[in-house]
Amino acid sequence: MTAPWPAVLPHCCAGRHMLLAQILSNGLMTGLVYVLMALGFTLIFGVMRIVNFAHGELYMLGGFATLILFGNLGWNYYLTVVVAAFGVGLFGVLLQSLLLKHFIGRELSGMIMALAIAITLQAGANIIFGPEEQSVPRPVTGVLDLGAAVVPYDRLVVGGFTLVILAAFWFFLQFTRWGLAMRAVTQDSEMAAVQGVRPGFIHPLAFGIGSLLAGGAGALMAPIYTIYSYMGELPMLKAFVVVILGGLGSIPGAVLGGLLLGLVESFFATMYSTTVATMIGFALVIVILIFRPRGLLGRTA
Amino acid sequence: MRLAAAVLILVGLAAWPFIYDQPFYVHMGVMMGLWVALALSMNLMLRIGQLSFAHGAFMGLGAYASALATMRLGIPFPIAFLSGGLAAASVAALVGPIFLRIRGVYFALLTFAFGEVVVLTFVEWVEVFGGNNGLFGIPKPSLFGLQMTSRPAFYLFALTFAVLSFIAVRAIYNSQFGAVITSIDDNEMLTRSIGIDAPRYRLAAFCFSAALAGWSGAFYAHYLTFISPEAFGFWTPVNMVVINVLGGIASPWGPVVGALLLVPLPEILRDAKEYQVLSYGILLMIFLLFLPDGLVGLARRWRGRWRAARSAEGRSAAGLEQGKREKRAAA
Amino acid sequence: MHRTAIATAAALGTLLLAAPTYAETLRLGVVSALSGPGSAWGLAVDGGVRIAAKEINAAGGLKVGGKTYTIEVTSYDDKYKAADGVTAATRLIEQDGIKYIFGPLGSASMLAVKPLYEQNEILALVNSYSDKVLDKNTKNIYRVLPTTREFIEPMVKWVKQHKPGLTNVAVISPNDETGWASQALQKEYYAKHGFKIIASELFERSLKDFQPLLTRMIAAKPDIIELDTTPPPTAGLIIRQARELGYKGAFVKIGGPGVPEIVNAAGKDFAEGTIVYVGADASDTKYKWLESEYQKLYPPPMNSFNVFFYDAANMLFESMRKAGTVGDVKAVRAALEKITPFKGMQGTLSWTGKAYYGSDHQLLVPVFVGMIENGEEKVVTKIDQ
Amino acid sequence: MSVPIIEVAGLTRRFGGVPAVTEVSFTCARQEILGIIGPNGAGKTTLFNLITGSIPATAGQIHFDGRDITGSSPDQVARLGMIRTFQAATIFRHETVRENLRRGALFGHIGRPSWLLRGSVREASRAARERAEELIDFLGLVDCAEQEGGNLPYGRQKILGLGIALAARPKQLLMDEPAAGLNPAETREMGELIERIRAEFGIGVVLVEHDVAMVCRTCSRIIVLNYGKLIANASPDEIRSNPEVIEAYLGGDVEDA
Repeated sequence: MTAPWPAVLPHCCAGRHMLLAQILSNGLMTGLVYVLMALGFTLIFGVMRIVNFAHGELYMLGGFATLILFGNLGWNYYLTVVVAAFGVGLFGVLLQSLLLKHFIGRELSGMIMALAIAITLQAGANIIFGPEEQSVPRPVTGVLDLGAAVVPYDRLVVGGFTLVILAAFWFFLQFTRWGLAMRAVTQDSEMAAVQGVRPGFIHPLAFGIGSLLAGGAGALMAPIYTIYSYMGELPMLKAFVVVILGGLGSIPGAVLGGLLLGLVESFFATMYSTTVATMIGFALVIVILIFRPRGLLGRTA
Repeated sequence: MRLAAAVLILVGLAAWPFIYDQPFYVHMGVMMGLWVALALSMNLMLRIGQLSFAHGAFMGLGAYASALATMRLGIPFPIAFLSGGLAAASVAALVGPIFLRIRGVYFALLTFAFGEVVVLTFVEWVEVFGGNNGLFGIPKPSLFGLQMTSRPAFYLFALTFAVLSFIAVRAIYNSQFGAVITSIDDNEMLTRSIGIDAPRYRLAAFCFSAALAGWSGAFYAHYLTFISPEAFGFWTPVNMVVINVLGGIASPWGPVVGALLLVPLPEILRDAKEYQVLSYGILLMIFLLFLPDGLVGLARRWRGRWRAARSAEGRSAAGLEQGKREKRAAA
Repeated sequence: MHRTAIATAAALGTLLLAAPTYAETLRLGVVSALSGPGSAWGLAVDGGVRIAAKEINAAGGLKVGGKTYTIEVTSYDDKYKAADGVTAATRLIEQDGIKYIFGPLGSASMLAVKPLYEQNEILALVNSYSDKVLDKNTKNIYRVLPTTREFIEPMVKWVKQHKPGLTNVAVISPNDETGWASQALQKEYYAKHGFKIIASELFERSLKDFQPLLTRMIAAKPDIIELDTTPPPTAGLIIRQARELGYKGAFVKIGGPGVPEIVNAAGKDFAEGTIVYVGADASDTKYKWLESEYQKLYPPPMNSFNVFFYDAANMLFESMRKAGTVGDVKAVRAALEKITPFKGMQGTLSWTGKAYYGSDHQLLVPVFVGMIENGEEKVVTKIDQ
Repeated sequence: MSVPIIEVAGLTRRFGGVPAVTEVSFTCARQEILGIIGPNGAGKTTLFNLITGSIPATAGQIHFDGRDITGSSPDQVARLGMIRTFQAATIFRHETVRENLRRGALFGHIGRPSWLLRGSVREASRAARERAEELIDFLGLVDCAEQEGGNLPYGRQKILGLGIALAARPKQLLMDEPAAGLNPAETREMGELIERIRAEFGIGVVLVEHDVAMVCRTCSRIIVLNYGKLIANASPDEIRSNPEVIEAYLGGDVEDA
């Protein structure tokens, strides 16, 4: 572990505010991706009461879609992200109606089924794409220098896309009939059913949108890091922490939790080490699950 | 008559490594023994309706405790081995009272986070746990000065360990303690209303289950002679659950059958490396969808023991939720 | 090697020569990371041995002691993990009855299987950067790949001469046995040659987001970021993220070659000018032949590990010819120790290591200083040792 | 009369400021059958849950058999001998009738895991089997002893629920709406059963009930709650003529009890 932070930066005490600005920008950018992942995860749990362990693998499918479409076939990057997201979304609908449909409300068996899907998808990708880490040429390069902090353009693109997706998702929830139905099911599935909300339609839709969000995140992040079969494990972990922080099933909670975790991790990882930051993430989860299981904004479980 | 048959099978199981001395299959036998014990420890958790992802960490605690006791404190193997289980159980006793208040999916997520923190401690605290490199040169088990190096001897140790674990868990289920924890999972409110201190029983089950995982860890450490943190991560409890689901949760035979089926799978498919994991996933899906009671549940139904099957089904994977629904309805 | 049933649990047990060495086939074993993070190097180890064996078989087989042997290579994947390493080695030694094994690649696996190799008197040609692999009573294990210790001094000297203005060095290495050992060497030799170590970091192998770590490191204003034994794809990520954070200084990577992966992950422009340790000169015609053979076996781009293990396999065959036997491991071992100086593919190879490790089981090979220019690995100079 | 088995003094419970039960005090003598009635929302069930320890009291004290049990947990209260039954038939649905009763008899003895280590467990499990047989006859469940609890008709499930409580050898029974979900014939049968329990086992009962007729028939004394306050505590006859009670029920049909 490196020393506490004042001693860490012997050379540039003047740069302290510079460093904080950089930490803030790093944290925001990472936080936005966490929000994208957590949103899909919490929507699926909120509507179907299933902890979607396969969420990381949906992210991976988005990544490999970018590898094929943008990397190999040379499509336009932005078109690739949209196609990848909707492709994974459709795949999610398929997964729900074929496999997960039988587990609604059965939390533990549902979780184990999600695990089974995760294992299968990851192994399948490993067979088709091989074990090595692959990269795609960078669609966006260059850096925006804000003086105090430096933000790579590709991170800005990811941030921009995420904001667009969040806005679209918020609009869908607030102003469309299905969005209203989905919020109702999240609050109280029995009551919603009584009001004529057909779960047979809302559940696949919810899982589809959740998958779309995860696929989109994967597609966006593919060029920034490398693409490999177990690339979904770490984002899955982060989605876990964020959703519990914000409150399982709470959509605003996922947004708040995502940004909060992004900033907290960025600060501790820069000041101390990534392992310390990860530990703090898990410690937060343990504390919250014990003292406030419904998280910061969640409704009573 | 049944006892005679059991003894015969046991003798057969014990003798074959000496007759048909194929080292690699003996290695398989040892790993099967290990995973039977691990799967049984998870079966206990599923029996109290609380799937735990911390059992990889408990296995690790047992492994490191026993390894460090023998390597650095010079404690003789038998005591070190026992201390492995006790170390895991005492940590379980420490966190149990708080964790066990939380139920179902939240408990799974909580134990997941706890497991990751424990593994991160193994990685970060390099002076004690050896960091990512783990510990090397863990002495082989030695009983009264006789060091166990030959593989068949290890196989015997594994066999006894697995059989003892099975007997212990089965005894628990058939005893009054078993009746209590089944009642708690079946209908906790009613069980408490007639005098059972449910949290304490659940804690006792959690500690024993952790101890069993700890002993398995100690066994694993002294068998492989080295351990590293990632062996105790998230995938170990996942495998325990897979074995239980495939074998059947309702009876202690489930983990045994599941382990005997699943442990050799990676080695049988050794040449098709990636297909091992794929087969794991697909098998799990098939069983969850079509055979929720696992192989043992299936066998029972074929043998027409309807009553046992029906009462067992009450606690099967499918039934895992019925208990919940009932509790919710009654609450 | 079969143990008779009555063998008690006594220590080593006698070496039973009843091993079923079929008259006509020589079986070689490989334990290496064929999948997972280290697979770029692991596959190269396996490829080198297989190409050498294919070449011999094509030329009518290995002629030793009046008999000709066709060579058969059996390889198992240790996924760069210690647990799988032991399982793989156990299978090779006890089930397949193999006496000559190449690998494992990773330090964790190597230290785990070391007792197995010594107990079963397996002639093992390994790599693994850890300096715990060889010690004074190592009998059967030979390292055929230069570790950081063998090539760091010539590299650092070259950097000192050709890059005079640079003084502050920051080192970044993986957080395990390999990383600890090599980072210590980096600090020692950079300091010895007048550089100033201003920061050193260890990272978990699964880490991808290096921004926090690099933000801290760049704030200390290094002139050189030494990437040490970081796996190539990750090294590429570090280079890109450092450039994005405004780092203008030089990158040096003394350890773990793999320019194609670095350029792939970092992008051509960011990787420009990176000084790398190169195991072999890629422009050499024999290297090109080896590369074409390798592409037939495995998809990922070839790297110099392939050359080392191609040479090591040929050294083993040559030792067998000199010893006139395949079954007698002791004789082959004795011949191997006297085989050098051996004409390798790109220079003479010789044994060393007594001074540091206690036994001359470490192979010394020529060092190539490389530079990444326009996305390509260009060999700047060759330093013979 | 001897020391009362239950003494409740100034018992109060507020849910977020809203008073559900306020300053309720009463006593219950040994072997007495005490009824608690009151219009909907009067706080009957809350009072019941306060006494059984299901919910903590905001203020006030509860003594059972001379001991202060305020704030004890349901299983502690049960182990002291005060066993409750539930409004809905609450039994082990997948176990046979005999096993249900056996568990009722046994669980009082092995309340805590440490008690399993005591020598008396073997003897206790034998006594539990005998107790189960005894109750199968007493409750008239001989014909369905081997059936699974879940398969019994609702009426008999409620009797089995009562049986489980009885198996635990209570010093005092607390029954939450024993007549709920029963038809008139079953209600009458339940009332007679309660009287037989007091006569043959000498166990007193406190019961919360909507069916005022059944309460007046069965109980020797009745407490009436209204808006969480105790407005009457007397014999059934006095209760019938008490103006406050009639007004509380707003013309509730008390006459034809």
